[in-house]
Amino acid sequence: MKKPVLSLFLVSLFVLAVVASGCIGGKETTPTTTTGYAEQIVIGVTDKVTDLDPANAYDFYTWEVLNNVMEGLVKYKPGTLEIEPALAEKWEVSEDSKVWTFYLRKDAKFADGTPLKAQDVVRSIERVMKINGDPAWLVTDFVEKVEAKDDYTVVFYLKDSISYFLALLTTPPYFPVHPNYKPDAIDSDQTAGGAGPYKIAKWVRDEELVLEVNPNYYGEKPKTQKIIIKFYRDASTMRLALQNGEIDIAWRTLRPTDIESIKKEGKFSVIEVPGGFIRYLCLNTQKDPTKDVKVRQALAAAIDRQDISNKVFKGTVEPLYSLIPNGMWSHIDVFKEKYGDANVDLAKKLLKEAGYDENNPLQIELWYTPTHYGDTEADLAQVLKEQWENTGVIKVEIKSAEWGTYVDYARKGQMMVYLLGWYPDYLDPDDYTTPFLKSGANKWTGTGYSNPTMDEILTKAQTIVDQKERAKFYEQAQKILAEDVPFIPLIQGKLYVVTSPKVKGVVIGPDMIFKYYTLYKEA
Amino acid sequence: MARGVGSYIIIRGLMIIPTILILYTIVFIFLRILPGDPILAVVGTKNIPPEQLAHLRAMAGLDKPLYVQYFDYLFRMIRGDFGVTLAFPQGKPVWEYLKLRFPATLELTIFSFTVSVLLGLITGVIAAKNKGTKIDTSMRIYSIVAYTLFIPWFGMMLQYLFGVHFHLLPTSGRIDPGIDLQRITGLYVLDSILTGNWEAFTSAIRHLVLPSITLGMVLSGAYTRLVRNNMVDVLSQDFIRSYHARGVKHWKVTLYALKNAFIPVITLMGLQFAILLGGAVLTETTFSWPGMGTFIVDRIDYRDYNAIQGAVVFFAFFVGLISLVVDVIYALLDPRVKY
Amino acid sequence: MSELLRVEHLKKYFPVKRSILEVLTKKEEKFVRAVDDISFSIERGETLALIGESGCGKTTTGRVILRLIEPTEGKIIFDGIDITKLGKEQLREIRKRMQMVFQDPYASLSPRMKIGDAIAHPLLIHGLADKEEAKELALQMLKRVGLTPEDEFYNRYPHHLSGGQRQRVVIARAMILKPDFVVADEAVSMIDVSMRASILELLESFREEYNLTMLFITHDIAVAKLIADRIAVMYLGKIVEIGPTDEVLNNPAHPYTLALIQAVPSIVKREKKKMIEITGEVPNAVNPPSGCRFHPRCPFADELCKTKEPELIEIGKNHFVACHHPVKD
Amino acid sequence: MKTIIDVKNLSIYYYTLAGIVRAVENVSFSIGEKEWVSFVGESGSGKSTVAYAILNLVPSPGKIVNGKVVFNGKNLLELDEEEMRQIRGKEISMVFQDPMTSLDPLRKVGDQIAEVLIEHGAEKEEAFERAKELLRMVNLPEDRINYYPHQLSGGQRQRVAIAMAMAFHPKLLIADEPTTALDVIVQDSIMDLIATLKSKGTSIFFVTHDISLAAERSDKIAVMYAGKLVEFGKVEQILDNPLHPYTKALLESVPDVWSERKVSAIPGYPPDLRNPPKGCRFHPRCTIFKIKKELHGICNELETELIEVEKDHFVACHLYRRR
Amino acid sequence: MEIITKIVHPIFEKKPGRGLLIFGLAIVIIVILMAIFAPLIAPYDPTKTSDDSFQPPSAEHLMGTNRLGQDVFSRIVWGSRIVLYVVFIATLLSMSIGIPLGLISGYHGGKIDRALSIIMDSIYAFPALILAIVIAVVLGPSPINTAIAISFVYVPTYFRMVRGQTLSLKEQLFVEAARAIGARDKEIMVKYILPNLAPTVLVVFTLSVADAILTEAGLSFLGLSVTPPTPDWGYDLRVGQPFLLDGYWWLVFFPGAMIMLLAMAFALIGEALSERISLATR
Repeated sequence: MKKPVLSLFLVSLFVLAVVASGCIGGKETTPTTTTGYAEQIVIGVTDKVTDLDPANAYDFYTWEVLNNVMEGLVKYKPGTLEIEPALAEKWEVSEDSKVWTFYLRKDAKFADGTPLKAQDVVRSIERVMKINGDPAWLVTDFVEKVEAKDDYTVVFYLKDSISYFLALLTTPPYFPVHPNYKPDAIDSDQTAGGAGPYKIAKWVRDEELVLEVNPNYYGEKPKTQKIIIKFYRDASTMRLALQNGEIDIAWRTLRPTDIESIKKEGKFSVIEVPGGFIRYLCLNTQKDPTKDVKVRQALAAAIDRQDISNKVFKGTVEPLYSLIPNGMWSHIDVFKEKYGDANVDLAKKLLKEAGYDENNPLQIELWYTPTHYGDTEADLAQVLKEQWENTGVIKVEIKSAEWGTYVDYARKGQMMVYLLGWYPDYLDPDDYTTPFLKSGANKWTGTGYSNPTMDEILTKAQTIVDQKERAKFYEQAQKILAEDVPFIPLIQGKLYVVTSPKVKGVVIGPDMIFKYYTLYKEA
Repeated sequence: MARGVGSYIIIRGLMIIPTILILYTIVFIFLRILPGDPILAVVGTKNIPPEQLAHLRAMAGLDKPLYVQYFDYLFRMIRGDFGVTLAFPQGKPVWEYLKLRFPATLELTIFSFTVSVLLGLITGVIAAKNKGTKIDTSMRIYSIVAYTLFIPWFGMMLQYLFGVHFHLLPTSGRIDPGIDLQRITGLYVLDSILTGNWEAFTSAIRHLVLPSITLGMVLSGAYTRLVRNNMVDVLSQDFIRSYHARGVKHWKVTLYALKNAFIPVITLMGLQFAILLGGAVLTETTFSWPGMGTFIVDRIDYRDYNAIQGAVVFFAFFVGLISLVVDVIYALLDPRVKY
Repeated sequence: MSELLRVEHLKKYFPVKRSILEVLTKKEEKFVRAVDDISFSIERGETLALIGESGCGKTTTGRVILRLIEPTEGKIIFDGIDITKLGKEQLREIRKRMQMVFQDPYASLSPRMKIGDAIAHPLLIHGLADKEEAKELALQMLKRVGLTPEDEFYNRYPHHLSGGQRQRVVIARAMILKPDFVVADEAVSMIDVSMRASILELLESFREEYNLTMLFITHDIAVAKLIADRIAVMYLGKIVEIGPTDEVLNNPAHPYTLALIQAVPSIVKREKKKMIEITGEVPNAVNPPSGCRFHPRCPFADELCKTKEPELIEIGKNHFVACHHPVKD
Repeated sequence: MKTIIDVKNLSIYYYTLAGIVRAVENVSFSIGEKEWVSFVGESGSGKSTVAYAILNLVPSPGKIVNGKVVFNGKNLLELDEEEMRQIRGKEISMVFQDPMTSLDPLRKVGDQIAEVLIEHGAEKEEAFERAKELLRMVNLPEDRINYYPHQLSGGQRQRVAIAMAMAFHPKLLIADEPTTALDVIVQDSIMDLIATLKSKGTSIFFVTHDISLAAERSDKIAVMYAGKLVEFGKVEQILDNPLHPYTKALLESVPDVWSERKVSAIPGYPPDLRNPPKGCRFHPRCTIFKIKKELHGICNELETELIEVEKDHFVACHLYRRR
Repeated sequence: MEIITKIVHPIFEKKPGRGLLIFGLAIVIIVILMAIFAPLIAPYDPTKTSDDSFQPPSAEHLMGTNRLGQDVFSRIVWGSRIVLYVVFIATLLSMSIGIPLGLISGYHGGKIDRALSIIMDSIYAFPALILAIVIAVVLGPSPINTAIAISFVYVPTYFRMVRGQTLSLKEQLFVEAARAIGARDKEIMVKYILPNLAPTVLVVFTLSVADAILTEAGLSFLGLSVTPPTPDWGYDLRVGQPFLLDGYWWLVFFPGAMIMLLAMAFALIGEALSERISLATR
């Protein structure tokens, strides 16, 4: 008697609510242009645009947006690692590769029609150096000064010979910005942008970003007039929105399991893009018990990367056996060669040598941070714990800290074994080795790793221009890495773009940046 | 009389100040006693040299002694300045964020509040009128069940049912993408009415349905209970019986009873509003609602001191304001209250 | 007979609660003059009844005398000691000798304390007995006040008892210390008519046994007549008339006393002539009327009454009245 | 004398969770025109419940299980809600015990008075004029119509309540302990007011626990004990020649300013009405029953009946059964 | 002791709310037993992963398996430990701070009372969950820290209730009577006021436990309560949420149902108790 009354009441309440809202009605139709393409495409993301100022933005998703509303002197050809001219038509390099001269296109204009000249480039770069924000080091570490020879000629004077300077030039700190940007302060909500294919039409922080075609763009006009980016707090609401038809594209980042089941369902196209994003364990080389290289090696040996990929990531990632990602030149599977996967016997042997056995097991504290790398992180920690404990000689305690604390602990070297991840700043083996393995440069990792041989190899690799020569040094470095084990590479991420079947033209290169201007949606 | 009310409001308003100070102090202390700071959270795993780190810290004013930081921020607040964000993005006025996020929460709270009060009144009066019967028991069980509904769970069920399964209502966000709505107050429903944008209006309302039912339903339990008990109480009082004895019509007596029963409910409303804002965190999380709750949760991850302090103080101020309004309404409605 | 208690110029003013606004605007603090300069004394073994309407200050007087609330001014001399000057511990000592029976038997017992424990507790507080002895004495006391079987009653809680039974418990608790002096505040007014007599009888029996001195506070003149040796009539914080019971009841001198007596319904004297007509209600004690406080309601009031406050003057043996125009037969 | 109201065999039970309380059992009486009848008894004797039953307002969980209330030839208990409403406040009005709670605290006194008039057909302006007039009649200044109840003293509120009761010159006024919460002098003036009402032709049903108060102005007194009417008669009959042992004991227990006799309590306690004693409900406390052995087996077995012992003097006691 | 027997004894007496009380108590007792005998009841190691992920409920896995192939039923059983542990520690902590402070503050009044009242009112008026989140994040995830965070926001609840009750009890005649017989302040507080607070404290206790269960679940839903693989209902609900879309309802249904059932059980007990108390005082 009691229950029916109650449930009847509840049900009728919902019915009322739904009928009421149903009567009000929703909108379904998207306006189309005469070209036969939909006028707008809605992209959902769980990332955030932090700062529309390239002088301060230093996260992947914001860089992606900046790449769509701005352009540098050079850019990657969509879908490749090949560098092609952008705002600069051509360039020259001095003998010692210390002086780089760029010749700008004469038809480059900002979104509001203001012509873009060499002085704008110089102003923008000097602005980055002056503000000295988070990503400023990408300029300040390399560039001595920059000059405008005339309205269309820019000259960079570098501190050292840098073989990969063009790769650096593709990063947002080098993008020329509209004169509206405050000259000496961070301008987070500035929507004037640069000279990219799109311009920002509307910007409501953490809610939506509307991009419209830049009418003054020198190049080919994008097929889609309007790109709307919706910001979601988490993957599940984004997925709901996708299935609800609220968004056309679900981009960064759905969960592995979402990808798996969307694939199974088959209603959406799932586009897979290899990514340069790597995950690895840091081992503290200064503190007991991971101070002992044998312990570190044992930990490396006991890991089963395939199991991790299957259980935690449902096969949406690749196992990684080196810090240099798969597919990048000079990569070798050093850890696979040296330890293999789930090599419990080897791990036990090494631990025995280090003085641990079943009665005196190795006690490990494994740290992770719960939100920064998405919610698979806790599962990753659980599976690692299980793999290590399978040896019977290791006991693992899992600990976690919020990102702000976590980074502090890491920098101070207070954690024993901890999970971190790396998005490259520029696509070169150097960016996957020097920050980790070179004394001083790797201070932020908190592993305290230092090996003079390694330092020497990395310094040499940086200055040599010839790629084959450099590759040899990086191979050497990877072998030492596998021997010393200050880091254990685990997996390499892949990126997934899930789109409604009508959406075409998804092109994402190894730089992992989604260029919206190739997108179109069939009406 | 009018002047009395005026000064009452002012003095009652002044009492919000200690509340704000206390909460600011608590939050300040909790944020600083433990490791981690916003600069590191931003820099994260990037390869930034220590000098650059120190520079960034100094820029944010984090190199100063704690008491200086405490009073600096306090004096800023007095001038109405909540400082700038310290992480992701840095240097953006916290006030800008509050202006952006707060209306979202306010809109959600207002609708949820309405849902909860209406539900509570209806169920409470039904229960009281049928005191001691099975209907009464059902309503009481409803109040307990509603009170113990776990917001994310309930929200998910609604999302699944009305969003995914029946495809009736949007499950997240505040408005359909691509609808161009001029932002005036930040309350989308209000803005769309002000600008006569009916497409935006329906869209905003549709987005509000599920979250406000979730939150409103959970909070209605307390009202059901209180309205019922007050109503039972009032109905048993002599003056109700004497209304009947004087031959006053039945429905009128019910109305008078309701008015009397409603007065204590007003007091609850002030307190409920605080709970409502708390519940909004979970609701906002579940429905991807870009409000204050999610803002605070996000900012905490980055140890964004200024943003958290600012948000908490702002919240405290708002809660104080609501309880002030409630008190004033109470004083105006109940002739027995003196001010 | 000797004097046991003397009250001199006793005053108790309660500050009127001011709103925050009033405090901030420094609005003058106001007082309710609950007891405004009263003096009287009670002989050993005597019962004085304090009568008056609600709000006249009679209950406050009782509580101030036991220093349950602090007097604003004046002396309370108990057996030669001015108890207004006593410290906390000394006061506790003297409380062994001064007890109180409260009006509301429902509220004056802790609902969570067994009645036996409630009766025994005073002994334990004052260290007059150990637990066993206290229990024994409490059992005896229960029997003495007629709550038998006593061992069964000992373990009951107040809500199991009727009002009359509870009042017996309250009396037992007050009497277990064998006090010299008891303030009985409306001790029977909340008890059903049919029970009142038995409670009065019980009090009377203790009075005889212990040679109790009693201040009996009541609004019911009929009850006062039954139990009191003398009667004091209070009006708005003042004693307006005081004298031997029969004298006051038969020859009331103050118009107010007269009005009060006339208003009391009686079975014996059903048809009564109105000799005095008083109007209105008791004024506010915050701003009492000038002169004689009764003058706005008094049919005999003249200019003198409005300006000059009358003092208590003796008009018969031990019969005092504070009136410029006392009623004469 | 014309009978205004005739109550027959009224029984009212309270269906509480702890059991059925037989609050009123088989009570019959009648009130004549311009007659003041006082119902006297201890708390819980059922006197107030009878009062409520006349207006069919017995509070839940009470239920009238039996009986008739005949007024103007109609059984009030059988009227529908609207018919009853027309009688309430117009032909029969009621004044409650606690003036502090019997007025709506949120509404002005004037609104509440005027409402009675409006509810029974008066125009608004006329109603407010009449409200002022009524206030004057109960010796309150007119401006009190703009006061809220909390601004008035207890006595003043009771005057307001009486003013409302007087609105239509009711045939019957039910007054449920209207002076219990008031001081003697105020009590006296309220009693005077009720007496004025009576002089204008209203019969009074007066409930009190204080028999001396009943003694003063009543024409008849009805004594109730444990839900039963034990004695009913003219004032002189009851007070000067009480028949029922309970009435006698009650009279002896009341202190009186003008009497020199000693008071004595009634032994024992009133019974629990969930489980009333068999036979006469007073027998466990009855001194005569204790002394007279021959009554054993009668008083504690047989129900009592109200019998007219002399003209207008009824008593329910086995001592008078055979006469 | 007497209070306990007084409360326990009449549970089965036929009084209003008996059904609610028995139902609530039954659930609470079942969950407590579940927590105590978790190793015996749970058929699997709750942290053991397997390749059998997303198995629907079956005889083998009563409540199915989750994304890592862990047995949901075992996790539910073990999860009861965390909830009870956190909630009881939190409630005890807040009671042992809130009650004495409230008692002293209410009884003695004065400046300390005013200061404490302002502080407690401020905390009370602020959205509890948000404050708990701030504290929980700062302290880091562990059951004891969660308990501290929760207890912090419930201290004012007890304080206010005890202070308010003390203020009104202080004015009660029986307290004055106690002073009249010469009782000291301490004796009055302990022997006269405290026992009379007990019933209300009990009701507030059950209700605040119900509330704390939801707060704990809320915190762990936001990932602030425990570190995996520790089984915890709120956390399991959170990680199960995304799979609702795939029809793996058991991942969300069971943890959510347990949270609400347990909270409801306490709320029912509180409701029944408060009804009895209001009956007893009437």
